Amino acid sequence: MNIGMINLVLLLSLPIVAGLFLAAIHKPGIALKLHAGFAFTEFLAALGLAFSRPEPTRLFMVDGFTLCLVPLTAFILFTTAWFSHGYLAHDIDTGKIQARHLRLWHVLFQSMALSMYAALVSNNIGVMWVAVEMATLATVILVGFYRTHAALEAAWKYFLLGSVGIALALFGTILLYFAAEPLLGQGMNAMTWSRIREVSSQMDPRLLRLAFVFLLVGYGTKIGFFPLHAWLPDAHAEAPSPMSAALSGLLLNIAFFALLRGKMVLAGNVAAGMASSLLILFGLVSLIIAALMLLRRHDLKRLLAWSSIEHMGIMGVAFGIGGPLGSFAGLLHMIVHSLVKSGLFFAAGQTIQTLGTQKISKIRGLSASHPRLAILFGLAFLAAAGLPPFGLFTSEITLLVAATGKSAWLGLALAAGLLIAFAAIILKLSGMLFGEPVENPPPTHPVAISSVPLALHLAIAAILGLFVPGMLWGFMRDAIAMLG
Amino acid sequence: MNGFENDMAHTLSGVMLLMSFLLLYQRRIPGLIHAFAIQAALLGIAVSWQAVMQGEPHLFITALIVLLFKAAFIPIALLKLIQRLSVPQAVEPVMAIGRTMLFGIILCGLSLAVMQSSPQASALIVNEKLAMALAIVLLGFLIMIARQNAVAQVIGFMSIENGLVLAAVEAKGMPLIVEISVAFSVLVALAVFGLFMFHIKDRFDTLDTASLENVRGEELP
Amino acid sequence: MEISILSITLKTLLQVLQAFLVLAVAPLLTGWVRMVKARMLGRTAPSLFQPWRDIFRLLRKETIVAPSASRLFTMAPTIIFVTTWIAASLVPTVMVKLPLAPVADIIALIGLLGLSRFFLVLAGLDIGTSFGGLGASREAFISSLAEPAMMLVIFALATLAGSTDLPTIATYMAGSGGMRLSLLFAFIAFLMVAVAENARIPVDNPTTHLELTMVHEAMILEYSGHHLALIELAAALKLLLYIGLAACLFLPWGMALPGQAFPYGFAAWGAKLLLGGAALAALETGRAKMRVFRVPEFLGGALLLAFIGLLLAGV
Amino acid sequence: MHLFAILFLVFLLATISVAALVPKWQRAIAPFSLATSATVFFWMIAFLIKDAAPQEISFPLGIPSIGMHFGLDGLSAFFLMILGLSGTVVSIYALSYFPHEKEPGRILPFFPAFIGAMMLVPLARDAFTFLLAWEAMSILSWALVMAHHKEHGTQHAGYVYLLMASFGTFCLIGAFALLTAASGGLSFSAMQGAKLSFGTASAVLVLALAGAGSKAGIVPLHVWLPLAHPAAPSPVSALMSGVMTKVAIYGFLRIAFGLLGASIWQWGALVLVIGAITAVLGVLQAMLQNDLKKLLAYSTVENVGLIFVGIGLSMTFHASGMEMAATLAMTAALLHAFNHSLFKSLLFLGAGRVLAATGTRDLDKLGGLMRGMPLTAWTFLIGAMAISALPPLNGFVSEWLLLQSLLMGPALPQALMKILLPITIVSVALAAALAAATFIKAFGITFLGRARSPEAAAAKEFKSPETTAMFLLAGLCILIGIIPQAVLSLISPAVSHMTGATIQHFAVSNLLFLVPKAAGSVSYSGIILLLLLGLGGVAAFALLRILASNKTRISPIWDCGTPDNDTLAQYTAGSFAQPIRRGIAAPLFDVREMVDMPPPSDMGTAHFHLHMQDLIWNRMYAPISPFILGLADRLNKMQHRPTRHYLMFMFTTLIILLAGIVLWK
Repeated sequence: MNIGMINLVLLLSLPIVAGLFLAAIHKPGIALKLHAGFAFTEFLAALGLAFSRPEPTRLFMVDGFTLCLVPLTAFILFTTAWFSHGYLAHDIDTGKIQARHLRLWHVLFQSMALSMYAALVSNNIGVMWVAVEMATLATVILVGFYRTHAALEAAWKYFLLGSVGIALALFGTILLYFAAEPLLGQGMNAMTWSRIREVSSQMDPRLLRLAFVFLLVGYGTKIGFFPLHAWLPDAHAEAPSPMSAALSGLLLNIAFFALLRGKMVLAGNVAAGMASSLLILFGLVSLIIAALMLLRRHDLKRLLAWSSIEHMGIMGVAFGIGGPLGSFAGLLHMIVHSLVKSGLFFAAGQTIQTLGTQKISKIRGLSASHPRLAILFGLAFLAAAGLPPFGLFTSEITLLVAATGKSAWLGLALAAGLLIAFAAIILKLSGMLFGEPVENPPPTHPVAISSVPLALHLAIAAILGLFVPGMLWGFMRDAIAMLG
Repeated sequence: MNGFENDMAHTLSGVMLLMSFLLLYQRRIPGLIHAFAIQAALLGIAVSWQAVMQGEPHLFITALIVLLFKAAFIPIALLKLIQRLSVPQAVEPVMAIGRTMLFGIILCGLSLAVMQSSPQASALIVNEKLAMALAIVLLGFLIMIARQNAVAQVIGFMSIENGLVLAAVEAKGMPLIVEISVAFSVLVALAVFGLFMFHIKDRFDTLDTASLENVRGEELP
Repeated sequence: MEISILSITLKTLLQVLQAFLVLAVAPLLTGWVRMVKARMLGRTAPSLFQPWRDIFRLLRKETIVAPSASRLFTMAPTIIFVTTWIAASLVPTVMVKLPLAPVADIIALIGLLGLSRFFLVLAGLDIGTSFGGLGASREAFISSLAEPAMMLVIFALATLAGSTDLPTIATYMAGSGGMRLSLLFAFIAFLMVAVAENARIPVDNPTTHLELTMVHEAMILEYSGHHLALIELAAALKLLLYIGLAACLFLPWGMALPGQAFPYGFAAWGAKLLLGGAALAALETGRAKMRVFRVPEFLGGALLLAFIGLLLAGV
Repeated sequence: MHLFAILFLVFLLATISVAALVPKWQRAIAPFSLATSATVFFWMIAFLIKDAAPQEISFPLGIPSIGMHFGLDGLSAFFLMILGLSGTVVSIYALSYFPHEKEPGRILPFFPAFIGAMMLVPLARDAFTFLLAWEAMSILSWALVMAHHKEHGTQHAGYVYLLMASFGTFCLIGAFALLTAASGGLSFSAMQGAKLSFGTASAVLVLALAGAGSKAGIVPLHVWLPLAHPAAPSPVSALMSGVMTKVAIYGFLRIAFGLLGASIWQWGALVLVIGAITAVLGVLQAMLQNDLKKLLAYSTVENVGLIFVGIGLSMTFHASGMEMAATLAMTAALLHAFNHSLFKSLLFLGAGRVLAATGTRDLDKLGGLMRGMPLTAWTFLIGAMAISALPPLNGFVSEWLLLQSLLMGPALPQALMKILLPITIVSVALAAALAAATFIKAFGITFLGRARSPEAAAAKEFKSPETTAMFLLAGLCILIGIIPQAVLSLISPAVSHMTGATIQHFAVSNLLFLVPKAAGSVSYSGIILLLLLGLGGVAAFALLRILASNKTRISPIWDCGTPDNDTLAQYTAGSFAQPIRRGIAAPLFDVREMVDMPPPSDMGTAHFHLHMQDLIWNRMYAPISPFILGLADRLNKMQHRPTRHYLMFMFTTLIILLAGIVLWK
């Protein structure tokens, strides 16, 4: 067992240990701190994985694409845990959640973490599906955690749509097996992703197309592509903010990751063309519709949720275009969007607790009333709007160049979508940051949320916009080569 | 694998598809539940048949789960739920039954067409089975959207799952089926649990899903 | 340029002479116009030297300044006078090539006049009276139409002559220029602009103080004494400049080319001034002043003619 | 390596903003940006005078497979020189301006970074770096515009600005993307060799014109400019109007000449026409403004139009093989760009002082400031004269050069140009004349006459770095006006980079005379002209001494015998503009004036109604927002549906895709 394997085992077992351990801790203060500590150890394990990775097995594999996302996921889970320290404490103070439910929270949170890690390191399309399904289950309950009528309803909607999506993805997975089985023989080989990819050029393109359609509609529901997106705004708006952050920043990525594993299989096949076209189509439609919908949002968290749909659309186009530029843009966008969007939800959570409202019309003049919060809040929004120096700027420019290179009309449509989205985000941001502040009742309990997680996210997003470290670039190159 | 074994599997799938149509046809909730139970039982038999045919004993576990959980436990639980709520037992069809049936037939045609378009040299029959599984999945989906009733929706969902399990067991030698079906059962359980939670906890007096959708979007400013 | 002290001194002297020549002649020209006008109306004409007398009278008088006047108000007359004077002395009169011709071409000349007007209009605004503002506003309006028209005339000429250098144009016109349709249009436009720029009937009336019709006079209402003298002198210089410009640009015959003796030049220049003045007087006698808001049509006409001239010149 | 040091400086400038977070260090911001800007300025002067060889450098940053490339050549250095100079002067102004700003925390962090970002643009040598700097420049200036966020209209201004900036950036991205698609690289050196079809190249040019032009303020993409420039704090307005528009012009030149080679005359014609329209509409709008800073902003639009006229001419000449004319036109354009950066900064700084002293930019509340603020007034006057293109100041020189290059137009072979040139000439002449009228109004109404409000009457000024900055600029306006030849050697490296020649190739200007074309053809000497004016002044003074009585008496206003002591009886900004509004602007702005007179016996007041609309805004921009919002509203209905419908969406999607598979070949 080499070090890589130890890292992998650690990564997958730590959440279990943490979940079991935290299930036994009754005191919220300690539990919240411990939770952050556990998340940090997971992050360390994930980092370790980046430095020494195990040999692929039939169940697990760590490649460049995995490593683009594993440390990121672990990092965001860690910062989310850090953020929830202050956030949930305030929720307990104000009675929005009960202290005894915190144990459930931690268990579910860790099982979500586990399933996400499992999905990322899986080398088996079945395991990956199970992992994504588990993640869905855990998050459904977390989304409904406030148990208000709205929250339960959002959770139910999420559950229903997500389950159907998951079911369709399973059908796609089975079809993939069907396509691989004649070449790789019955049994585990035909479900081992790395093996499937090796023989993909000889697979029946029609069966692959069919499989991809199911994967696209299935995982696409979890990604939030329009018109499969309906659960997403509700779930993000009603979930506790740390959960919204994890949903937008991580879970969507995981679903995208699963879909892209499918696309990588197709990359070597003549069916690749259809996969690319469909991704571009879904991406573009999602982008443009979400951009328009952003204009009419009145709720801060729904705004952010729609912005996630928009960004997923951008990634869809990027990965659909593919090639060195397109895939790079997609990967960078994926990474930075996770950081920025989860950061934005941190900022939103803090704002909502401070002002006691999540209605955009009630948030005004933040830069005058809460200057320190406003700086980070504004920066996060600007980052999400794709302004420099944050990484989304880099990825969007690269993408636009790649898109225009493919077809000038595609570039034009993309630019139109991006411009509308930009207009909407800035319109809302400007109203929230500037002008005379609205008189909101002061919070009944002090809000003690650390700004460090958000600042960290923004700093990394900014660095990635200007400089992609050599190691990450190495991982990305692997992934780009596979994405085709 | 000889002809008879295939024919048997084929027949079972065919009957399951028929049950899907029956599900579409039901106007009353108990009827719906009964039809589903039968479909689940048929699935259990089909899985067992595959277990025998492929010589894969672990498939029996799947069969057992299907039979116990879906063909027995869930239908009973649902029937109890309905009795306790004593709500009107009619399914509120959003789409006229006849039209739904017609649409279902089109869906069957579509699944056949999709599968025919991929004639893998070795496995024409497999394709046909897959087509039936796909048709069951699509019909389950159709139930979910054509009936505005929470029980009907859950049953539609479970019917989708039946199709999936059928497809999975028919894939020769597909590993992890057990794990997948267990995972799926959890989903189903959660669905039923969700139903209970909503309808018993809040004492709704109807199963019309419209009551689940008060807070559909966001409030205006 | 030859570096010889003698030639430099000679040239400087020549230029200084030219400057004082135009200064001396300008009020006489104004007097001449008034004389001809009076004759045409059947009145007894004032002396040719009356403008000079007026100027000296004003110089001797006490200067009155309003309390709200700023430094600009007292400086403006000098600036207006000096710029107009310099501009006027840069226009070739008796000979084509003045020593200082390379300093300013015709565009720069128009620029100098613009500078003078800039201060004139500002002076009109300075005291803060309604009449001053009225005059300033109208003057700004008139000049913003007249200047483009003037520029087009210049371009029409320059396109033909290949340069905006005054001697070059004059030489060209005296030589191969001759009659061209484009020049006719340009000339008419030039005359219209000249009338407007000099505040003459039918655009403005230099002798009126009727409130609603004043333009130029309204701006200088508050001036008196030596301020007014300078402004009157500048107005006279401007008239001379325009008639001189017309003579130099459109009717350069008789001017002394480089190397030629210039007695004939003198005669030709004098004749042209007399003729121009008489023509102006005739025009002013024959026509009535138009309403202020008819002026854009008038100047628009000039602009159009100049434009046609330019089109014809370019093709 | 020089370039590296410059980059380091610029980087320092861009990151010093962190210091502004520490209150104690805030005071160091302005001196720091002063020092760095001045260093860049002198460095660039040295670079340009030496006509040093271009330099390039690249770093493994940005997009990893491409990296970030930087470079310095004549064109970049010239614009960096402008940036350095304005940065220096505005920083001097800021030394005493920032301390009395209400919320310095909203300006200080962004101020040096803004200068730094602008400096980065000319240094960029690949599309990514260029766009990064460009967008950073936009966003930082937006932050600065939002500094006075509570003032009415600022939010709208900032929003429109950022949107238009973003639009421009997208256009530029499109231009670069097309170039990249043809050349396979994002770096400028790769793009230069790209083989483009006429259609693609023209698309690139139009996109570049729209992208850079929207930032520069060409009509009809200028709408943000008169909103945003005035809303910013005055030193920032000075930077935005004075130099950010120049950076935009640099961007256009870099693409049109540097990357495309400006090889097609139709492009020049397009730029020429747009420039002419911009100049006339800009100045007309300026004339009609009652807000001092808005007036200045619109005048920026006009000047940008003039610069684009020069560029368009140069492109046309260049494409037609007329190198001398192309060089002359480009020299005129660049000189005007430089000049405009000087006098527009000067005017905005002056407006800033007026605003600070009186609290208003409304011309109808100003007046008579020459008494209380003579230093500001005189420097402002010089700026106003320079921008009105009056000799012997610098504005005249550049317009003179522009007219001289226009005069070479008849030699162009294209038939279209025969009609475009006269139109351009009319436009340029009209713009120049109207500019003079506009600045008479700006200066006259603000500084002359009697105070129209108590604040204006009480306005005072003190000597401070602010006046120093304004004197510096005014001095430069005069200096360049009288010896423009000195600046030519700074412009030549930039011009030769584009047209392959400098005007010194064709005719040698000496210390006294500016000779733009062949020797002996036409010349201008600002210094002798100034000398003559001085001599004439001395002569006049002497004559007055000898001949005049020189007795002066202060006495009440005469005003034709009907003096009105009410200061409101003075001409206002609106009434000053009335003849032009009626006579020239009426059809373009749908001007309608109505007077409600009371009935004959009624002693009540009469009311004057002025109806005026910006047709460009109302026809082009105003409909966009309802259209998009209408679309959004229609889509929004999808939000409020039962879950079943959402399932139906999924189902339909799936069915359509399956059907698609069946039909897929």
